[in-house]
Amino acid sequence: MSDKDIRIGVYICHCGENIAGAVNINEVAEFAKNLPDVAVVRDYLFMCSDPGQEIIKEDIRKGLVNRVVVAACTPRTHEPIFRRACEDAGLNKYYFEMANIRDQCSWAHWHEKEKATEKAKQLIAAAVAKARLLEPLEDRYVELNKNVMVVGGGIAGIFAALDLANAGFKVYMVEKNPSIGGNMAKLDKTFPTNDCSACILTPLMVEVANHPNVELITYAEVESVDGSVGNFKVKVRKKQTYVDWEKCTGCGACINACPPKARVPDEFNEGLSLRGAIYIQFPQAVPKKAVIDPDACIRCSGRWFGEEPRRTKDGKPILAPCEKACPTGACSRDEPRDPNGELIELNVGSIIVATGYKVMDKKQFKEFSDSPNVITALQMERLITATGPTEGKLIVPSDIPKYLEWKKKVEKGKEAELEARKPKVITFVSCVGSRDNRYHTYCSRVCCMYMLKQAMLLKEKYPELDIYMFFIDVRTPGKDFDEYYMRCRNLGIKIFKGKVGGVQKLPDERLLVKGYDADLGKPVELISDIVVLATAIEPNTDLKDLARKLGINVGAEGFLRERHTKLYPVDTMTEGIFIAGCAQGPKDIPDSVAQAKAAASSAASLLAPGKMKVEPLISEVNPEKCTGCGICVELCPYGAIEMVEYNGKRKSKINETLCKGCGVCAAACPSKAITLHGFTYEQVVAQIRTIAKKGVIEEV
Amino acid sequence: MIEGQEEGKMEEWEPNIIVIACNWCTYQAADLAGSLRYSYPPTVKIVRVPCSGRVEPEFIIEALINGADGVLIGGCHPGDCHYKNGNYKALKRFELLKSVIEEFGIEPERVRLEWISGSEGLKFAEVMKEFNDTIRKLGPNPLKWKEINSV
Amino acid sequence: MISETVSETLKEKLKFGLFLGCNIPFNRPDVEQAMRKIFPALNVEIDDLVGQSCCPSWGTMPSVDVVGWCAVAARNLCLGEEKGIDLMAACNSCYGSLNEARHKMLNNPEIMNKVNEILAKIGKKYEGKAKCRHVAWVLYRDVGLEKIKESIKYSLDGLTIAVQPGCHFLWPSEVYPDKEEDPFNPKVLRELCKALGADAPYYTKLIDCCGMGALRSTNPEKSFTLVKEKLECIKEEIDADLIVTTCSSCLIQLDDAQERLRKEGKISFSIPVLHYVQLLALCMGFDPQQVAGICVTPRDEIIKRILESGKR
Amino acid sequence: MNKFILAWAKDREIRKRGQCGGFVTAILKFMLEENIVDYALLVKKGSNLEYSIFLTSNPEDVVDCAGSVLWATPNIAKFIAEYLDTNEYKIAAVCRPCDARAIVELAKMNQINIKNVFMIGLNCSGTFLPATLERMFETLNIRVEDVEKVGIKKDRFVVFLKDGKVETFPLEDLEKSGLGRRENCRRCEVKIPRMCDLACGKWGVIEGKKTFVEICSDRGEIIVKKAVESGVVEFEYASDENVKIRDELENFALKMSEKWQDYYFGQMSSMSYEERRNYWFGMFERCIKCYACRDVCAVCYCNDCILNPWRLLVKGGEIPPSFSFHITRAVHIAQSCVNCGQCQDVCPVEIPLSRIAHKLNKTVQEIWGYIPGIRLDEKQPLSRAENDI
Amino acid sequence: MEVMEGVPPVINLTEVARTEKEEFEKKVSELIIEFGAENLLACMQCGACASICPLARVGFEWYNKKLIKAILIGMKEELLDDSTPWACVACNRCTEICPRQVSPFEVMFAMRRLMVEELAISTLAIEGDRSLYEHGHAVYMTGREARKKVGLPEKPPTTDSDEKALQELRTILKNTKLAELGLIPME
Repeated sequence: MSDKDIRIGVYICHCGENIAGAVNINEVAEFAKNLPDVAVVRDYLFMCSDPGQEIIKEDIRKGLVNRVVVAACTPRTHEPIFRRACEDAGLNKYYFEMANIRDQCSWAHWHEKEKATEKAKQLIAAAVAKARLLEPLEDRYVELNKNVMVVGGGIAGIFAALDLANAGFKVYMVEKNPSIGGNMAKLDKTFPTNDCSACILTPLMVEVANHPNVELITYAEVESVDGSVGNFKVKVRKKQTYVDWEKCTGCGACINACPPKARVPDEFNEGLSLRGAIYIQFPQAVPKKAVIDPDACIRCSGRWFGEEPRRTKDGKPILAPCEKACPTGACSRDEPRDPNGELIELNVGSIIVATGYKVMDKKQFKEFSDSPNVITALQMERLITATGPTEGKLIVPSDIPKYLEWKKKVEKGKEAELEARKPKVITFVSCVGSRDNRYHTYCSRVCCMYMLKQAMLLKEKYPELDIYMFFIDVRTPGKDFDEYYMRCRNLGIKIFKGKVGGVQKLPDERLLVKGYDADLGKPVELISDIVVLATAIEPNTDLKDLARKLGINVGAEGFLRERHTKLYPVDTMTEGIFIAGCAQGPKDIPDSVAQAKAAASSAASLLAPGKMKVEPLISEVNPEKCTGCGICVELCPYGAIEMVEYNGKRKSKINETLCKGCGVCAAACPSKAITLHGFTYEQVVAQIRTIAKKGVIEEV
Repeated sequence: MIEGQEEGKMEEWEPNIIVIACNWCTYQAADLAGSLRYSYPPTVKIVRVPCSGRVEPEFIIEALINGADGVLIGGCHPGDCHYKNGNYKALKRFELLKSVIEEFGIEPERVRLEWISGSEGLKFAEVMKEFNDTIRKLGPNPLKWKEINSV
Repeated sequence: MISETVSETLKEKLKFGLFLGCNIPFNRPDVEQAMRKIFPALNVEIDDLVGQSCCPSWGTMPSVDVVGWCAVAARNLCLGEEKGIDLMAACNSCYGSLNEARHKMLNNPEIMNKVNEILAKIGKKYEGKAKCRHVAWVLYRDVGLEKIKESIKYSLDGLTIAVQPGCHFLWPSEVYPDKEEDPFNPKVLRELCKALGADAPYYTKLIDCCGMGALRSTNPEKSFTLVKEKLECIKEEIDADLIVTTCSSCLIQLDDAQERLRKEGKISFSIPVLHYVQLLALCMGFDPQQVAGICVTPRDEIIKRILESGKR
Repeated sequence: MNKFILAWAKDREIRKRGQCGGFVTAILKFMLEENIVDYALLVKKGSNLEYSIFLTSNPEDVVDCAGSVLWATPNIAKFIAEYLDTNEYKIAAVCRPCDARAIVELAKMNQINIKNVFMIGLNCSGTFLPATLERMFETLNIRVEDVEKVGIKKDRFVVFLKDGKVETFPLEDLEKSGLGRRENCRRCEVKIPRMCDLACGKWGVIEGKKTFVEICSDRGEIIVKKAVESGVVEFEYASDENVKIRDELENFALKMSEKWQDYYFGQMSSMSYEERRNYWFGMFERCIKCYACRDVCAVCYCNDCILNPWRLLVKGGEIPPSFSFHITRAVHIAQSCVNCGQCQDVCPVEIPLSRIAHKLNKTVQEIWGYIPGIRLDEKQPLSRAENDI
Repeated sequence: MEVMEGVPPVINLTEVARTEKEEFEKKVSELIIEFGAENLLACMQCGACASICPLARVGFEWYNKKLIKAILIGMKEELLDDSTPWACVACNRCTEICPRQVSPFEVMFAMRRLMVEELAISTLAIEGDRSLYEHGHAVYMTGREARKKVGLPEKPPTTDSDEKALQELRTILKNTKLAELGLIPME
């Protein structure tokens, strides 16, 4: 028997039938009664219910118990509830331990009732064994830095930043592109209201850029993140723009000067057109500044930054065309520029990750042919929008080069006839890469709606167009969405339940589409001028890297994983880091905005008090036992351990605001001088021994 | 001993398996397996630790010495550790421990390290079944037998 | 009178225009006779609506032109409207066609106008007041179950009835003046049968189509597979003593097809089929020859049983 | 300065007393005299087969300790870590390879401040336990009193008698009959202690009383230079021939170790799991839990060892202790074991502890490529944080 | 009239669209809407109508759901050749349950009307109309004996016994599409 006065209360939950249906509660209760130091054993239908908690509180108040073991469901969801109950009744809440006899026992062994009962006994015995060794702990507080970093300047990032900035928090918005705006800036209209994307987005871009509490750091990426909630130390690398942004006015003179040889596919137009090596991301860019793409630049003056210009025979320097064109000298190549850009260090209390998504390239889908007239939906978006490569004129994509030539002539005041072909038939194909085990098993969620939107916009503008849409099934959940679908049907757009399995090029660049109509149960064929693939929304390529830097999780599908699908949808496993928008999973604009605002408010409510309660389940060094070998120092993932002088000797010491309680140090310490509170060596070993001995608790 | 008798005895014998699971992945996977009603042998009992990096070789030694027939450490997949890289550290300790027990004549198959993420409920159940089969084939923990015999 | 509410109808003596349709007067005149017997006895005045025509039935004008359909229907409705009374039909098709036409006219002024343009040529105008009521609803709602119970001389104690309300008794519920509380679990006909002392239990295929009408004329084989399913359900689930319908089409289909299926060896049972008005007339003691004299599936035994053991 | 030199003491007396020209003695004396170090740590021969660890600040004492003693197995590293505050004093220590490796390991663990430990390493092809040596003399019909010193020359055990005679015997034959070098020495895989500042020995010396010195560190070079400048030491650069011979001898010794490793480890590996259990548990049943193996271990350093009875793992008063005693100890030392053989030497019940520790360490070497005690800047695998799998 | 069991093995939508555009004045869907199925386009092919359709149950090819789909695609020729709409019992259960208020029944009947207009029906289908015109009754049997047997006058008080009323009815019919189409001889 232990010397201390330990009175353990064991509370067994039936969880309705969930536990009682497989575990013989009476037998388990009888067993528990005979465990050492157990003073009270009770069972109840729902231990977590109010009356259930009251049973525990009553026993504590009456002094019957001073350690609580609840045998119920998983501590991952219910430990906090019961801890609070203990606290309410006046017991240190760390005198609580849980045995998981539902999720890990009754449910898993539903058809082996006897064995489930046996296992439940052992699990309870292990919990009791641990409970005997529990120690009272006090919550601690950490000071919080009230700045927030928002990673990603798309619609989600913008809203998160604005909400926080308006609430008085300083926000650093880090965007990897030269301009904020994200994918939404590429869209023509937005469902379900069909309002112009630019019209609703650009004012917000300006607002966030001009907000006194927001600091934009565009063309920049997160390099490293250290520290933890309340005290993140972030290094952001601002990429080299090769243009002096202080001087650049965004006039665009340089863009036209950039020679044709230096043209590369324009990312903003999804590769439908070309841009120069020096470019402004798009006309409405914020900040509207030019950057030079060093990979695309052909150094046409034979000069790079910091190099002496070559000179003409009469000694005049030969300048690069962009340099020459720039009215403010922002493009000057006189000074050398560090290709690595600039490293900016930020101290923030919280981080919101809203890095968005990318759409799958059509290249991987060989079955839909390599024709330029098979395009992704995002390309279609660029094709129909007035800011797109064709100024919204609908022509087949294979004729865009013709269009651009024609436009050049017209701009130069020449007369010319545009010979581009206008499509008569457009086919939409859904679930390209989504709901497909070869690519992504998830549904990309917005494709049905944006396909309907594009079809609707097209049909309204060009009623003579024949539009065919192939869906595995149409998913238009929620308010206003099915009504939108209805509108589309009423426009006479032909909708098929069934997937397109093949698109074959015809000699005249038109496309033979092979689909299936589940309604008639027949294969169908048609000739289409354009085929639009609703390619899947997928995580950005570098999302995993970013997640690793941030120490947050990525799901099997590659998106950032939220702490809990239902209850903590914008939280991550790392406290203080929140997620919003498509980085978390495919979603539409309203959902992204809602999530962004949720993330902002989560960050705000976390930081507003200025300090935060932290569970004391962290490690502590016993300096008497510590031999100062320092293994722990290097192993600590949070740099929380340092060597300090103690009685003239070097000993390790843990910084409790940095420690997250992983226990790596405790495990590594050869003399076990480090204790991880809540999971001490003695506690874990007591559990292990008890289970190893099949429920027999060994006296120590 | 007559062969048949031994076999009969073996049939009655059920392995005793301890899983030391990290709170963020494998423990969650076990919960998920339960909530999806994937069944696995009830011989498996889980001890929760915050991170696989918390697992000390002594935990495994204690489990084996005190009679567990198999010990499985469950952690997050490489790169997914909630504590950045505790799982890598766990792996090293585990490899060392495994070679030690092997040298002393305890079948290394009695200890196993698995990366099971929180969403892999099915994998959890499958790994448990497989591990249970492995242990069943190996038979009772010889340490336990030795101790009992020596009494 | 043309009524909007029950309470209104109670104020005065009940009066309806007896809309016969085609099947009843030419094919099953015993149903007509039954109505002519029971209603006066129940103190309901009936008007012959002299000059009435086909409703028009589904295969005729409804299949050609909506306005034409409505015009023919409107002329029939006018016959009642002119006298300030509603029509009353014992044929579901008539009930459906007339009410659906009325519904179209009331909801589409364009149709109404076109119809009245046509009607004007014969000096008529339909204002949309008169409608067609179903005999079953008149009996249930206007006459009332109590009065029916009082009026019968023979009770059906111990008999099990399979009811067949028929499609146009139920849907589209939107167009009908009277509505079952739950058209998918209709009660009116069951209540009416119970008022006669019989048991009228639910069975699975109670609301299913009998397969009459266009289906039977287009493809009798397929039509009979449908009715066979229904008959078998009646036999197996409730082993009914008789089938009671409120539709002349259903009456003919269930009665005719049964005999035919039996001859072809596809079924081995025989369940007499009656229109509800016929059953009521029998219970009220009218001459079976007159009110239930025409059938293919024999009724003698059941009539005998009613008259011998049902006397109150 | 060239890495390889042949050096000797200038002082005649020292040259005479020292084994190979008295270089080591001269250097140590010089360092004390010049106050480069506070203490010199060396081994002093006693009468017959006795010896002691000798710590002195007096330069004159050094000369008394001249000459190598092959039956001396001092636990130099442990001695330094345990009794000397290397943050306070500067020490020059004479070490065999295993001592030096242990010092390096302990330095990584912050138990020795290696900045203050100047290591003069001695090449080593093995040592003898005094008891074994006694039995060997008995077998070989040699009186202990007549023995001046013993040595190993390639595959021969050499006995120098006081009367000036030299007798040699085949080492392998002796060892096969259970005599010869300590078991760990037979398996030893580091013959030249290059982790020291100076690695000294007679290998590669063709003629005359000279010491072949490999200068392994900058400070080693400085000391030698100073000693030469001060006229304490004289030297010549080693010729290619010298170096070649030394390499050959080292390789020969390593080959011999390889053979012994194959022999011992092969034996262990060839056992089935059951045989291993029976073997080791049989051994462990003898254990009287005297803790000598732990106490003597050169790479153990905890203040409060978890094998202490109050640390929960091992029950007090239980003999033999639970196997977890041995398994835990093995886990704790496996990555750092330098195969010094101390544990096995001290075990009163003769459990071949060093054999299993060394074998386990070989596994660590295989998995992580980590050889303990070689490079100061290379952390032990379990102390490294990088994400390598 | 033969019931056409089946649809072409592959439906060539381009050909269907071309035929619809080039060979007909109006789209089938437009016609069907004109003929009374106003909510045709709202159909989302959920199939509820087919689940309770007697025609689908007994194996007709172009039951309500499929008929609507074919119309939406623009198939016309295939549909005109088929008799399914004429088998519709007009039970209207589909109308009751259609979530989009398409009234598949109305589509069926609009299809009948289209077929009538295209004269793509057999003479049998117009027998009813002829009878209606001639007697005022679609179903007209002499049946006098039966009426007498049950004690009723030989002729019911309908157009059958009322020449003036019959003439009224004929006047009405002459002013409908029935006359325009010339389906039946009218004096």
